[in-house]
Amino acid sequence: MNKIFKNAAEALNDIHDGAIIMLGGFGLCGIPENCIAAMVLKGTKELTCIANNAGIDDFGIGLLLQKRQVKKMISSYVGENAEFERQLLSGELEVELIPQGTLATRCMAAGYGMPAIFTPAGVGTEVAIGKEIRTFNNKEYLLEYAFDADFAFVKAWKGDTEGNLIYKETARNFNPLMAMAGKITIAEVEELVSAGELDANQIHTPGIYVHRIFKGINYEKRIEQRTVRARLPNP
Amino acid sequence: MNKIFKNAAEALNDIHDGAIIMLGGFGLCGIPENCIAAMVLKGTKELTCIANNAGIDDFGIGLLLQKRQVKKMISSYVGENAEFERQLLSGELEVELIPQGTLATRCMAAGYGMPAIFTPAGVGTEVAIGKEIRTFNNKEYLLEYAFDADFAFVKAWKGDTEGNLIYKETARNFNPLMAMAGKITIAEVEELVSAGELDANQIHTPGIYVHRIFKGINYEKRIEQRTVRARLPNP
Amino acid sequence: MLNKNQIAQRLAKELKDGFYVNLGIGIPTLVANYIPEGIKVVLQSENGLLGMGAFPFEGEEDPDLINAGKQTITSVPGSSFFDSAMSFGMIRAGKVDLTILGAMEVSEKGDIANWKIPGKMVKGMGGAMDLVASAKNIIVAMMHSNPKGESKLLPRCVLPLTGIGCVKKIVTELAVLDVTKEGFKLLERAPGVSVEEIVAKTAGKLIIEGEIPEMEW
Amino acid sequence: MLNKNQIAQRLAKELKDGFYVNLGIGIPTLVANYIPEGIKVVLQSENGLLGMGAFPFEGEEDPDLINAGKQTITSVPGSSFFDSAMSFGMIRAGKVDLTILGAMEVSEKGDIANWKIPGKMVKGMGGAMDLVASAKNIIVAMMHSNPKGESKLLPRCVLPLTGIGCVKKIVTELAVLDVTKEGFKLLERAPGVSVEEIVAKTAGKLIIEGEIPEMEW
Repeated sequence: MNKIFKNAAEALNDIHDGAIIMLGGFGLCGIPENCIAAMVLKGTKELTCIANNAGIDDFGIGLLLQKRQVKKMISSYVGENAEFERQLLSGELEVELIPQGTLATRCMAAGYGMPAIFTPAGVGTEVAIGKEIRTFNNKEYLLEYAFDADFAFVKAWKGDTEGNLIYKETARNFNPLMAMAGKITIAEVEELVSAGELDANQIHTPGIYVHRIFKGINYEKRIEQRTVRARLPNP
Repeated sequence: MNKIFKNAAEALNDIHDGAIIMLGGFGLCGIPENCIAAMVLKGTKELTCIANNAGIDDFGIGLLLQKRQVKKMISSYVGENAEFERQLLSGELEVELIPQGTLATRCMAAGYGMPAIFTPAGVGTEVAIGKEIRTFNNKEYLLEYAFDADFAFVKAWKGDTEGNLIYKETARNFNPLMAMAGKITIAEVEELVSAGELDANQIHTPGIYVHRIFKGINYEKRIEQRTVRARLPNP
Repeated sequence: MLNKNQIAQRLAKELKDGFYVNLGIGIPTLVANYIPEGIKVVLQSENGLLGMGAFPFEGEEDPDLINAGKQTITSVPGSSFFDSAMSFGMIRAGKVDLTILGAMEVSEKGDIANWKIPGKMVKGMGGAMDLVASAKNIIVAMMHSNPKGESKLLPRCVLPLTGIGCVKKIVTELAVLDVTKEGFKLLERAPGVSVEEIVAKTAGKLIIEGEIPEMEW
Repeated sequence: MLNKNQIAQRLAKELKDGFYVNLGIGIPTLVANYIPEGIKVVLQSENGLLGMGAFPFEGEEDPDLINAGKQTITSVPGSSFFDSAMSFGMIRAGKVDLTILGAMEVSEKGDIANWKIPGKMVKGMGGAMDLVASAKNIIVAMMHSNPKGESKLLPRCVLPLTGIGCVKKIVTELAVLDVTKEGFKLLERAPGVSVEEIVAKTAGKLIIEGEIPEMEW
């Protein structure tokens, strides 16, 4: 059993046109930068991407959009980039917008072997159109189905040779959920260590969910909204 | 906002006869020893206890059974003790046996605001009697409801003044799930530290789920099945 | 008439000690600057953080630590990080005591519209639909009228809905209103603003009982 | 006829490199002692551990580290701990490659009964119903007959069921059998055991095609 791959190109070798892919991250935070770059090089097309956001013009999933590799986006919030908007308005790109909690929970459902879940998000709105509504304790819920993804690309802070993963701060976001949900889960990590070096009590994603792992390089970790406060001058 | 209580007696002060209580632990591992001892002293009666097991004759929930404080047990595996069996056969005690994964997931559902979940466990068995069955992708699932518990007693390894909890090894088990599920969650911990002393990246139960916390004392941590291997003699 | 910071200041009066609070983008974010003394609240950021702190000092930005508005932030002592399923789990389970968010329209039934303008580029609902469908206590912070001068407090929403029957209270530059079964109930008016002005600018059913006091904070 | 350790040894031949495996109480537990060389498997304990190791050395027992049988154990390097919902989540999602468990009865349709004897004290199903309903590959390890000498391989189960149509293979002290749509298909016989003896001791439909080889390991 060897889960270790040399790099993104090797780990993504068998991804086919038309694949359904999940990509971790929130905005540009915690995104699988190496996997995205390798996909751009590889040129795989007609992808369905499940990701909370669609990146910006020149980073993140925006890079795949630039190359017109994406057929459909399933996201909760998109459109931080002009190319996305152009493709959407011209009909080149399909977009399915779903509530963020629904997106997260449909990933978790897949990882936990639950075919569907109930959530109140979207009841009474256009999100509910065509969906089954059910009342529990006088509150209405929508029935939402688990995702079915061929691949999940996730980015972790640390990983070990067994595929165990630890994320950093809010870069965790959708990553552990998508790691559980992918039929084949590919993890890129900033630090790759031997089995036993991570604290078994503090693993965020157990290795059973991770099929391939590699040490990523050249992390840019671009910041979308740099907000700071001024330092008070020394007295 | 003060979540800190002096001890179990103080933290359990308002628990009433007839309450529905969740108790963390698997076997005798990770059980809320201090809370159980305080309940015995307090003598609260007619309890419904949701716990994976029912303890042994003279430890764990067995202590509450001895004092006939329990009206009903909801568990996956019981009967490691004679008093339990006596009360069950005499009709003094009601027992609802449910699959272990169903027990865990019904706790999680409560903590995640999901009114019900689907699981294949029990399909075709007596567990399915009277339950709604639904087919997804040619597989049958039972609809199981989220638990509704008045109190949850959980035991953690470390906790802080914000109610954040970290569990140790397999003493985690049902504790984080019940912590999320209780309307009022009471956590007992081996080590209680100030806010900021635990690694925010490594919290198992965020403090939002914990209403009361105290430092437990005199942990016995009894072992149910002591299994060991012999040391090889020195060469 | 209040400015945005004053609206935030009035909103801050709704905070109670021990509250877990989710603050939306815009005016709601400013509420964090006016937390009353002696009161402790914990801010939840739905991208996976309890215990959100202030913006970082310049040079200390951490790309792995952002809020739901994708801004660099800090975390306070006693904070915790978690995944998005747990984050929306605690929201759905009603563990977050108060949610304050902006809106484009609110109806007298408490419906809210704040995610989509037909004919314009649609960016998505993000976490707004989850928040409004789940939170037990939702306060809307917004201007009383839209840029065209039309009331945003309507008999029913015209824009696509984000959620139904969920808004409990509204704070605008003119007034504080409860959403009741009978309609918008005027509770307070901004300093120097007359009841007549509020009546004129509120399209939905407005209930006025007795003397309406000026806001205080 | 095999003894319990030999049954475990035969079962171990079903392991493949990289498998995640859940071993039930009894004979299945013994399989861990016979993992073939050059093969790496990771043992899952449904109380919240991936990477279960051997029993601890005397004096090194850790009450916070037990298996699903409540026995003190150790964990191997690269292991991970998690809660019971995630544990059964990975089981339900089919992430565990192989589950080996004991049974009181198995039917020719692959139904299994192993949790309850009417009239006797009922201890509960524990995680057995979750495991048999979810695992993609379930092998039963058991004696061919019960203590009364009655076959445990039946046309249909008499005891209350644990799960339906789930058992893929059975290893007993006499034989290895596949559960097929047509019934129990005899694959191997224990050294020195005749096909006739297996026929005599199997109450459910038994399929015998060609020469039946003796087991090897």
